[in-house]
Formats: sequence, structure tokens, C-alpha cells
Amino acid sequence: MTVVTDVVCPLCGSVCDDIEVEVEENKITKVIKGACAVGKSKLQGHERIKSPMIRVNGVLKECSYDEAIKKAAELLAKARRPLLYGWSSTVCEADKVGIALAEEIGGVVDNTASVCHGPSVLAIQDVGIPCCTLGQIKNRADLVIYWGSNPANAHMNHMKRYSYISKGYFLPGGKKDKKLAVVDVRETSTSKMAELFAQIEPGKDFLLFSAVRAVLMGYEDIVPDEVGGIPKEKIVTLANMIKESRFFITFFGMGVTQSRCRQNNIVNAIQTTRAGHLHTKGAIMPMRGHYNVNGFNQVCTWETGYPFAVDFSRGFAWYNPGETASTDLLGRGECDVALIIASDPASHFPADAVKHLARIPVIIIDPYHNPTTEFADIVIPSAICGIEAEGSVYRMDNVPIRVRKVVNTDYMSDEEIVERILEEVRAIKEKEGE
Amino acid sequence: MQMIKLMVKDDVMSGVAKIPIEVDSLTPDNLFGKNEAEIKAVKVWWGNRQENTGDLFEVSVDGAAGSADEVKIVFEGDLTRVKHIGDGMKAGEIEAHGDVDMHCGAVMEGGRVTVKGNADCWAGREMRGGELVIEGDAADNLCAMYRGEMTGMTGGKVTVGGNAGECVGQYMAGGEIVIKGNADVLAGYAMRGGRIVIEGDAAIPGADMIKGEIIVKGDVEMLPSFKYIGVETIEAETYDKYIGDYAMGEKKAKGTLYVRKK
Amino acid sequence: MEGIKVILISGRTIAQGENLENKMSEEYFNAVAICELNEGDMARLGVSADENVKVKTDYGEVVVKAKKAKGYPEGIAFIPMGPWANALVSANTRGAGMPAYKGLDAVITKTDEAVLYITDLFRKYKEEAWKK
Amino acid sequence: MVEELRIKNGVVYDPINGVNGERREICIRDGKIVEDVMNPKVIDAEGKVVMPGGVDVHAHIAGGKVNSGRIFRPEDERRGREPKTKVCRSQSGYSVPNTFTTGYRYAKMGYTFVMEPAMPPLLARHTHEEFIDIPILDKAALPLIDNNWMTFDYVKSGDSEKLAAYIAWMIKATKGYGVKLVNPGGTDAWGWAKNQGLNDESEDWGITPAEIIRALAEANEKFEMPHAIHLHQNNLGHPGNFEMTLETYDVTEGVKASKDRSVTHLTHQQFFSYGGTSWKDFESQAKAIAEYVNKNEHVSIDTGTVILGDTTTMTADGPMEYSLYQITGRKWTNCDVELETGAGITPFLYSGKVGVHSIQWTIGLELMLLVKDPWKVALTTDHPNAGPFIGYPIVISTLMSKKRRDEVLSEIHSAVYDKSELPSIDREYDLNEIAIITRAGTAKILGLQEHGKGHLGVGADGDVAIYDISPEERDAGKIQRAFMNTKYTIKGGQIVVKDGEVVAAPEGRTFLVEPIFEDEEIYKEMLSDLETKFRDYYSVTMRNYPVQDAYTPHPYVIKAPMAK
Repeated sequence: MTVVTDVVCPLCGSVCDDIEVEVEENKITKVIKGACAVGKSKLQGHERIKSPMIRVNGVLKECSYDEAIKKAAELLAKARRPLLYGWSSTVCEADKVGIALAEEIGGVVDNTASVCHGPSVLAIQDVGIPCCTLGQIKNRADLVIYWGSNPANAHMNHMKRYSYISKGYFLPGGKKDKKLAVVDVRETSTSKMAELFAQIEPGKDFLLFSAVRAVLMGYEDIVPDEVGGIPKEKIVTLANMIKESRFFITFFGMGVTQSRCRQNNIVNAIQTTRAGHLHTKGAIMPMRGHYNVNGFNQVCTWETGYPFAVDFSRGFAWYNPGETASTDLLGRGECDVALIIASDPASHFPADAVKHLARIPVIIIDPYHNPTTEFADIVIPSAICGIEAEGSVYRMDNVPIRVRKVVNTDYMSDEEIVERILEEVRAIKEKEGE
Repeated sequence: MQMIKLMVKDDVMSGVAKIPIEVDSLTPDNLFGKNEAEIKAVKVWWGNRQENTGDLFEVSVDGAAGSADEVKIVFEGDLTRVKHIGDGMKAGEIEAHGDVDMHCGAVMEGGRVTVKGNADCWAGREMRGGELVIEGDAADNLCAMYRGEMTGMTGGKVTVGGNAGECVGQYMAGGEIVIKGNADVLAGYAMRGGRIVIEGDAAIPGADMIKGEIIVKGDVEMLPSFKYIGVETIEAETYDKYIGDYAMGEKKAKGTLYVRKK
Repeated sequence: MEGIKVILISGRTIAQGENLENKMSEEYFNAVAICELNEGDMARLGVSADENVKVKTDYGEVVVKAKKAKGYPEGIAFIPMGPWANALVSANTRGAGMPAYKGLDAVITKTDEAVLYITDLFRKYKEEAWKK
Repeated sequence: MVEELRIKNGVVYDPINGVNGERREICIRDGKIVEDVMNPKVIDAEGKVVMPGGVDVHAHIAGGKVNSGRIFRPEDERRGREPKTKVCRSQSGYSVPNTFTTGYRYAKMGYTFVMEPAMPPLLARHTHEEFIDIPILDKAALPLIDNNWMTFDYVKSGDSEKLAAYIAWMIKATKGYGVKLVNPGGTDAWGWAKNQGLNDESEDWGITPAEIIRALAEANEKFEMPHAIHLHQNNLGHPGNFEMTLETYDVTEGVKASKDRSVTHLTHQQFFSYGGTSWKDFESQAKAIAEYVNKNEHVSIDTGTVILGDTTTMTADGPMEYSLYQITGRKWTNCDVELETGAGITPFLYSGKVGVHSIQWTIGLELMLLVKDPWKVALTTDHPNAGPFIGYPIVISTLMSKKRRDEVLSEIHSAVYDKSELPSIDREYDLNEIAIITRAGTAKILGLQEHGKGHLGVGADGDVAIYDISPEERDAGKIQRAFMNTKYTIKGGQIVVKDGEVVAAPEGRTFLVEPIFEDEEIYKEMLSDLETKFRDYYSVTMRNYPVQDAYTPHPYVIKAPMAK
């Protein structure tokens, strides 16, 4: 038995990197400290896909990696509108190869951000984002606002490591030195801890942001008595909490990005932070889901100029979520082959988009069986990044961390698999060119 | 006058995947002076490959034109996956018989596009001039900006016979949009100039606007950051007048929102 | 039996997160194929915990188990993020790339129909896909 | 296989070796300049100008804030896009191009080395990851070490040995090249939305920016570092800041350089050469700055010359970006980095119609024309702050042609005639001086001439730019075109650009400096202090912090022993 320290958790966007595990016979047998319940579950693993498979007469049959990769390359090389989706639960090194593959085949490459914080990115493209790393919050933020986000359930270590419950240089007393405000449509375990909880009517976030902004800008007089179910008094209290803080941070979740006004809720949230900044110091940050959803966005941006939903049909990058995001391509029935990696659109896309997966050839690369495997024609199992393979990931605050390889494996890594597919595609194209 | 008919071939849209055709090369400016064979050879993008127009469309040419102004292109067949109709056109006329896909009339500078059906997102995106008529509904981001730009439509006129989706005229700086039906959330978002008339209902119009004019004749879900000024009469109708958006600060809040009195 | 009108939201839960990579399991099914409602709404529907309800939107319908939960105002229902919630969501992203997963208008009725297990749900999708 | 190349008949400018426009032959073997070759591929450069590969001393080409600039400017990305070719990846962007494009465009201008001058240590991995994706160029990066709480502690306690130990650790941990300072003290104060002038004492730490600058300069000189401290001082971009600029220059006077170079390299001084009391009476004070540089040996500068047009500004100077955004009301991104630094980004349009912008444009040129010794001044646009690097050929042609300057002056805001010296300056750069401010001098400033950059002597890297222009050419348009697209660019002996097209895109190297701190006892004490910082205040563990070797697949390591 050996103890491995400083293990990086490959689960959510918090990317906790102080985890200790016990390894025995090439398996993580115990998580000693650092990980939350969800992280522990990931680190200790589940039932794996045993072998690559190809669907023959409706049934998945085991085959070799070579066969599966070759078949996948053939499908992709001839596709007219291929989609390469996922990329958030793998490392940046794999993402890079994926982008090169998309470019090679004139495909659309997109990651899970498009159904998660894609709208946040669109908002940043409108107005930018005053942000900071999580340690800055831990050391300075005396007002923490969670808006449409429930970290107690979705990012369980977040408050303890980085925000409300953590102790920092200028806030040695931890939560005694801080205030917590929560805006949500329902009571949550997070809202119960808050000094101010505004229970907003669904779909009214945009209005509430505008009201808080108007107060912060000095126009309390024009704000009506109630906005989105929140009395004016409470709106003014929230604005005053912002004004009186030394450093405020708003964390927002999908409660804001997925409801009415979507990306424009975030535009308004950012504008509200800018208005608060006229009085004090403020920052705002999306609560990113997958541990490397941000990493793909980073890599895709430096390689193509755009963070996700990039369409290479014409040889150069064209970016237009709403047209070039995965749900658009599947929901509108545009795409003719899909490669899915490190994600599960069958579980997370609207039914009509999922149904299109049933109509077209689907290649899936993943360590685990998941509902998308039900639709797959080619299944390629891979090593688990952060446990069996190493590489770069980007935390929700853009801090790059290298996840570790803790145990050995016979599975090929995502990076190797995609690289091999790319090589096969190039070989096919070269042959065609002759 | 020259009439060019382009009918999408049936088999093009009959596959399992409906792959969009992008026809920004098929504008009066570009087709003027070409004969039928030459038009058939004009390249259009179909997914990740370029094809001859003649392979995807039945092409017929009738009459002659002395300039692009005298060219009229008629699109027929299943147009629901035909994108960029009239994108960038400067002169002449396009008529689309049916529902059209995204970016219809985007960046157009002159001429006229008529859609005898609905138009999908980004119709009239960054429009500079000319006229766009959508007889049915317009989907979201009608006459909006491209991502990240601070300028949307700057000129021309757009009329929508039915309803319009979210963010009509986002970052609009000039020109006029008339919606006969309702407009979904955030019409005139971050508007900097020009005029939007909504004859039906509107939800939270005018957010972050700093200039320009929005007129709503139906019901309005108001933002909490507009200031009521008083009553004004426009074309013999009485309107409540608001100034905003005060969320942008008083110095910038120079947009006007008129709501017809019931 | 007449249904009730609700606004439907979805989101992550701990149990859903723990079984993210274990979706073909009983645990995931139990964690996700559910609809949380407040006590009043449960009573209005005439269902008790673990009885089945049918949830319907403009875009689809799905049968899930009703669960009583605290913290919700009347008229708000919650289905954890996952395939059952997504049966009710439109694939039209309204020019944003992102479906509207939250804030859907829905009608809930009590039902005797069974909750489809994940493989059955997707078998149904496959059949429907080719009907189109 | 031995790769050999002979460039014959070219007119060579190699200032480090005293070659000023002479017909010389250049031979390359195995990527290095050699005396002679046996079976070379021959390039006939008859009537053309031959220079060493360009060396950029300061351009923000990679890392967290550059990428944040790309992310929030899809409208910039759609300018200048090019489809993929057999050699090149797809290209996007104008002021914040994608990584591949950055490599191709520099190579087309004849550049082969670029210094990324601001790497937040906590985000260092990001910078190196982007480096891997910038083809052709050799690169290095300067970690920001001036707003770090560890630095503050040691400046406060006056513990210069531990400070030296810390910067040695930091440069190694980040795989960096030297010491970068950006608004020392002020960037940390921005954590509370405040800022600091040169002699303001920090409320939280009880030290002044001047003390930080002096201490880091002294710590840097404890090693034989190839480069001076690289300083973006306090008070950037404000009217009347030239006085503080001159005071800042004085701060490191008397510090003894450990090598033959300046003690302080002051970057993009255009932004620090402002007179007046507000934007209304704004004027150039480039002359005062240039005079100081002319008289003193402990400073070198680069210019940050303005390219008129739209660009993306980005700097670790968070408060400065905030004030810029307040002026324009355009989009604004800020990122504070815990215990270390920060960054701000906002788009900006330099318009010839605006008086202030027009004067800013003159200042960057004045600095280059008024500093007499070209070895002390380097051409930069502080890419992309004063304009994108692809504007260099415009600047070069403007320096070489008084006529062009007069043409521009007559087209932009007339304030330039009252508020700037530029209209009265007659000096025109020659090609030798251009070679100094774009490669020879910049290589010397960075200490790279000992490592094969900036010259064409035997043993140097086979990095050569061949410009299709006669040495006598005075036409600004022709000069600009020639410097925009080389006839040939050769990198490490390989032809990478031919007739303005990228024909090969090999991977470049990363240059790293390893300072060697000798006193183990002191080093251990410093490590123990650092462990406390990680345990209590950082959000990552100390073991996960240093940049792993995987991020520098082609390293070139320069050892920096303790100074004698």
C-alpha cells in the first residue's frame, strides 16, 4: 500500500489538488482526505468498458483498438458535416489533437460548455468579465454572493476551500469576517447559510440585476416596489451590502445561464459587478462544471481564436453558437457523423437532439458505459485522466493545473486514440488526393 | 429585367442529415452578367465541400439585365437549410418562397430581399442598407450584431409580418425595424440608434440602450430601470414615454421607449 | 385526474453527481428519474411520495416518481439534470447554443404509467427517431 | 543528413559583428552559422538585404491574459482569417491572433525570437502551453515577481539574500527567463481597487514601489542574469507621468550590473513620457526621457510605439486598464492573481482624429529618434497594447522616411505640431540602425547574443531574414512591404518563409534561465517561508505549482551562476 499526496481531483471545476489517496495493487483503494463525496466516487471508480466495440447487425461486438480506430477514421473522413463533441472531462493535450482532427475533416468541434456556461462566454464577449483567481477570494472577499448556484450540492468543497467558509490573509476569522448572500428560485442548503436570501421568481433574474444596478448607479427612486418577487427593500439591502464590502464576489451557476434571457442574464450580472466596482472592488465568476470544461475553451481559443462551437467547414474557423453548437447541429438534424468523447450528450441534450444521434453513425470514446454508448456504432474505451493519464486542466478561475497519473493502465489515453484517428484520416485523405 | 430561378433539388434535402447549403455567392451582384451555364458553375458550400450551384439547384434564367439592379433571384423548394440568402448583397432583388435558414440578408448594403415565409436566426445581421421583408416570423437575433461587436444594424429597413424572437436589433445603431406581431425578450438590447416599432407585445425591451427609439403598441413587461417621463402623442395615438436605461447611468441613459396607452 | 400547472427547473444534485459515471445503474435511476414538489403541490395532485406522475411540456412528456421536498415555493417543480428532465426540453437554442433547461411551463398529472428505465427510454427514442 | 545552406551576394547588416551593409556570404550547417559549406542549397540574394533573424524584446503573445483577450474579442478574430493549408493551420485574428498565426506572421516579417514579457507565475503553465502551439519562433517568458507577497516580505525585512533565493526559485519554478515588474505595489493595491505611486507607502505592507524596484534590481544582479530587470513602472498612461518616470530611472542608479548590459530595462516608455496635467493639456515629454537615456548607462528602453487603428490593450497593470475602460466604456476583463499579480484587458481605438492619440503616436517615434545610441532603444509596439506586432514594418518605414512622417503628421490631429517635437526632427534611420533596434540591440538587451541570437557570426543560430529591397531604397511604401513579407526567412538553417509564404512550420524552442543560488541554508529558510504561504494563502499546493518539464519539449537552458 502506498499513499499518494497532492492528487488532483478530475471531477468538477474546483479542481481540488490537495487530495491524498491510498493505492494498492494499482488501484485507488481509499481516499484519505481532500475529496468531497462526488470526487471520492470518481476517484474510486466504477465498472469500465472492457474492450473496443463495433456495432454489427445492431449488436456491439468486441474488437481491437486498431479496428475501431480505422473504422472511426473512415466514417469521419467521408463525412460532410461531422460533429466532434465533448472534450471537457479529458486533458488539454487530447483537446489539441481533437481540434486538429476537426480542422482536418472540416468538422464542427464543440465542448460541453455549449450546454453549460456557453452563455457565460457569450456574455464575456459582449462586456468582458472582472474576475480573479480563487485564492484572491479566499484572502480578500468579505461578501460572497451565490446567484442561481448551489455549491453545497454541485461544488461541495468550493465554500470551504475558496470562499465563504475559508480563512484568508485579510479574513483570518473565516466566515465570521464575511457575509453570504444567495439568490435562487428555491431554498437550498446554501441559501440556508446566507445572511440575505432572495427567492426570485423563475425567469426574472435579468430584471433583478437591472434593479440592483439601478440602485448601485444611484437611481433607487425609479426602481418599483417589487421586482421578480423581491421587495425593493431587499434589493436596496443587497446593493448596500455590495457597496459596504471591501471586496465582493458573485458566483453564478446554471440557474442563471439556462433560464429566460440566458447569456444576457450574465451580461447583466457582469454589468452589475461593474456598477458595484464604482464603489468598491468586485469580481464575478461562473461555477464551471466539468474539471476541464474551461481547459477546452482555453485551448480552442488559442488554437482557433474561439472558445467552443467552432465550424471548420470552410477551412477557417467560424464561430456562432446558436448555429454551430452541438445542440444546434443535432437538434436541426444537420450533422451526419458524431464523435463523442469524454461526455454523455444522450443524458444531457434535449430529446430531439438525442434522437438524431440514433439516426447517424456515432463514435464514442469514454472510460465508462453511459447512455450515449446505447447509440454508438463504435465504442473506444480510454484511460481515466487524472487517475490513469496525466495532462493539463484549467480550473474555473483559469488556473492551469497538471492532473497526475496515479495508477497504471492498459487502456489507451484519449490523446493517443484521437491522435491515431487523425493519422488514419490523414492517410485516407492522402490516398484520395493521389 | 432578368429572372434567375433557383430551385433546391429534392434529393439534396432528403437524406438522414439535412446539411445546410450556404448561398452567399448567389447574389444579384455576383450572378449579374453570367449565363445559365456560368451560374450553374458558381460554387456554393454544402457542408465542408464546395459544389456547383447546378448540382444542388434546378437553374433557369429568363430575360436580360443591364446591371445587378435588374437581376431578380427567386429561391424555391425546401429552403429550411439554405443559409446566407442575400448575405452581403448590394443591389437587385431576391425572393425566397418558403421558410429560410439563418443569416438571410446579413450585412446587406442595398437591394431588396423578400421572404415569403419565416426566417431563422440572424436575419439582417449587421445590415447596412436596403430592404428586408419577412412575411412570416423572424427568429432570434434579428438585425443584431455579430458576437462581440458593438455595432449591429446601421441602416436599411426591415419589416416582419409576424412575430420576432429574442434580441431584435441588439446593438442597433441606425435604420428601422417594424414588427407587426410580438417581440420576445430584449428587443433593442444595448441599442445605440435607429428605431424599432413593435405593433404587438414586448418583454423587457430597451435594456442597456443608450440611444434610439423603441415604440410598442401592445403590452410591455417593463424593466425596473426606466424612468417615466410623461405622456406624448405620436400619429394621433397617446403613448407613455420612458427614458433609459438608467442601469447604464444617467449620462448614458438617452434611449426612448414609448408604450401605447390602453 | 386534472393536472397542475408548474414552472419546471432542473439542476445538479449530490446523488446525481455521485452517479455521473454510473448512469446505467439503479442508483442513478433512483436519483434522477424523479420530480420534486412541495407538500401543497403533492396534495393538489393527490399523489404521495414515490407515486408516479406524468410531466408534460410543449416539447415532450415523461413519467417520473414524485418526491416531496422542502424549499420550493408552490408551482415550482424540480427534476434533476438527466435524460428524464431532457425529455421535456426543446432543442431550439434560440440563437444561443444553449437549450432552455430551466423555467419551462409544464403540466403535471398523476399517472399509473411506469417510469421508463434508462435503456427503455432510449429504446423509445430510437423508435421515434426513425418514425420521423 | 547534413543540411547546408549558402546565401550569396546579399548585402549583410550584422551590427554585433560590425558588418554594415557589406556584400557577404552566409553559410549554415546543422542550424548554425559556419565559415564554409560543402554541398549547400544556394540562395542568391543579389541586391537584397540580409539580416539576422529578428528578436522581439517585448510582445504579449501567449498566456492567460492574451487568451482572455482572444476569448472576449470574436470580432477581432474574424479579421484576418485564412483557411488551413498543407503547411499552416487555420488562422484568425488581427490584434489577438491565434497562436499559429502569431508564429507565421512573425516569421513572415523575418523574426525568429520573441520575448513574452508578462507571465503570472501561478498561470505559467498556460504561457508554456501556448508556446508549444506557436510554431517556428524561439520564445521565452518573464515571470512577474514584483507584487508577490514573498517579495514584499523580504523587501520589508530588508533580507536581500532570501529575496535572491526566492527569485531563483521562482524563475526555475515558472521556467522563466528573468524578473518582470509591472506597477510594483500598485497591482497588489488593485486587490482593493487602489493604486500606488513610486513613493507611496503601501497600507498593507508598509513598503514603497521604489523600494521594491531597487531590491529586485539588486537581487537580479546577484546572479549573472542575461537580462536586466524588466520594468513597467508605476503610473502608466497618465498625463504628467514623465516626472515619476525620471524619478523611477534614478531608483536603480548605482546598482552594479553583473554583466555588460543595463541594470533596468524600461519597457514601452511611450506610455510613460506624458506631460500636461490632464488629457486637455496633454503633451509629449519624450525629449526629457530621451535626454536621460542619452546621459545614463544603467537604463535601456523599448518604445511601445503606437499603430493607429483598433487594438486590444492588456497588461498586468490592472488599475490602468480599469481607467482606460472607464474612458471608453467598452468591454473590460480583469483578473487578479492571488498573492502575485493581476491583469486587465480592454479594446482600444487609436484614432488619428483624436489629439491625444495623435500625440501618443508621435511619442513612440520621438523616443527612437531622440535617443542617440540605437543600442539603448528597442522597437516595440508593446504588442498588442500600442498596436499589433504586424505594424512593425510601418514603424520601420516611418523611422526611415522623414517624408512619410510628414505625410502622416499632416493627416492626423493638428495638436501634434504644438505638443510634440516630432515635426522638427530630421533624423532618418538607416538599415544598420534598423537592424540594431529590431535584432542586434534587442538580442544584447536580452543577453541572447551569447546564445546565438541577433547576429550572423560563426556559431550563431542559422536564423536569417532576407528582405527583397535594395539597400538604397528610400520609398516608405516599398520599405514597408519588404519588411512585412520576407523574400526568405531561415530559422535554424531551415527555410520557413519563401516569397512571403510560410513553407515550413517547425516547432520552436523555449529559452530558460536557471539562476544558481549557492547558500543552501538561506535557500531552505526561504522554502520554509514559501511553504507557509502555500499552506495558508494560495489555492494550490506547492507541489502542484512548478511547471513540469512536459511543458518545454525543446528547452534551451541558460545557467546564471552567482555574480562574482
